[in-house]
Amino acid sequence: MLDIRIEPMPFHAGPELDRFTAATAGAGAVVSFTGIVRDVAAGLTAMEIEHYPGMTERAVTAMAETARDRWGLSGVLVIHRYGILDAGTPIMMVATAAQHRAAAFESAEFLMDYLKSRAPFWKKELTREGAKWVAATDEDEAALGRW
Amino acid sequence: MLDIRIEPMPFHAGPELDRFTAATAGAGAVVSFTGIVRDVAAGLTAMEIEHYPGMTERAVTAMAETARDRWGLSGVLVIHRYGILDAGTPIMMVATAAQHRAAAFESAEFLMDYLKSRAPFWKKELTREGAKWVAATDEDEAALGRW
Amino acid sequence: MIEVRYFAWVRERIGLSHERVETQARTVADLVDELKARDDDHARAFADLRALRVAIDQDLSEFDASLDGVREVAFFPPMTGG
Amino acid sequence: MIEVRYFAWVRERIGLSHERVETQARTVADLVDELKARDDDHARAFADLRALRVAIDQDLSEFDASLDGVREVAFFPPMTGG
Repeated sequence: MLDIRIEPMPFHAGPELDRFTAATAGAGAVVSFTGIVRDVAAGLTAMEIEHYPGMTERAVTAMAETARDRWGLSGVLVIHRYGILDAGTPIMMVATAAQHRAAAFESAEFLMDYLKSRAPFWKKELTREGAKWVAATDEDEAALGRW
Repeated sequence: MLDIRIEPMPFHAGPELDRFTAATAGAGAVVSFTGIVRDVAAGLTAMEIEHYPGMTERAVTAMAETARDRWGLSGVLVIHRYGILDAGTPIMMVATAAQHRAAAFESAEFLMDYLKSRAPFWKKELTREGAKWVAATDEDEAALGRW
Repeated sequence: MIEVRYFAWVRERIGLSHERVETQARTVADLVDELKARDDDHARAFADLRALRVAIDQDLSEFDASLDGVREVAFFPPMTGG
Repeated sequence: MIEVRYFAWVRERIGLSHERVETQARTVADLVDELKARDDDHARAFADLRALRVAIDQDLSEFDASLDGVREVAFFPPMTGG
């Protein structure tokens, strides 16, 4: 079961987790990750996320299929928003369901590492002083080496 | 914020995740793990979990404090049930909240590894043929070596 | 007087969840020897100490630990939670 | 005719989100050279290729990749999703 959603609307992590868990009945382990807009920059008021329509869905679906096949997952959920996101609201969510905890944890981390650096999203911080594109970090690129 | 609950009642992972996320406002990354009673043995009808009242709370609280301090977490949630649990219902849940994803993932895995082998819980599979205590695995013990 | 507690198959094999024991044992191992002498159920439960874990006053401990000032000792198989 | 798309600060620097380009360029690098010649905004956006990534027909690719049969090329900074 793959559920991939690239959409602007806010979502609610709790009901999404419950729906995902129900849809992957039989799995013994479910891991979720939720990313939330933090007040990182002083005076951050919102985050703007640009994406590449079409390529985003292709790239994220390919990542989810790779994770499903490599870890034998019974389900993968990826929700990633775009547009203007208020501080404190969720940016994105990943969930994985597997027989055992190691597969669920590893595949969720794999998906996060790939989403960070290989899915066509770009973040811009909107502060009272102005807007600033978030730079990619060496750490995020290095994280891919693990897989 | 530490929320440690050792209790017999079923819980609902979704609302727990939402409550935890709201209580750790400011964190950028929330990871959750849910363990569910699988139909592992042929004809498994339920799982019985025995625990050591008093020691369980002490041990789990100590693990949560260690994780909070080591990874600078803004919150830790641990719910672990005991008693007779029906197949398909949740056994336990861990959630961690941190500034960044690596800390949230690692601390959740640390807590799971320690809960598996160092918290005084014992699982018994109840099948149509009878009851059988689940044996500890070398893998679970070896997992502690990572930390 | 020490409160001795048993869990999981140790409890089932001995047929007791806890018992109060009058003992002069200085270590957990000494206490185990006294318990084994009680009856066949105790002897069988403690036959292989490698299959057992021990907690002293609700902290995981070792079989060579001292019982000085200890109020509660628990015996059980390796834990399988999570 | 190739559809060229720009994202994030590349889009802002060039002032266009996409443009249709008539080109005989054989590789992405050749196409970049043609685009840089268009005006100062293009030249500035493509000044340091190490700061850019390229996708060909919506798959990540490299600057030395062939444009044979390609319909869409996109230029953007390193991704920062998740």
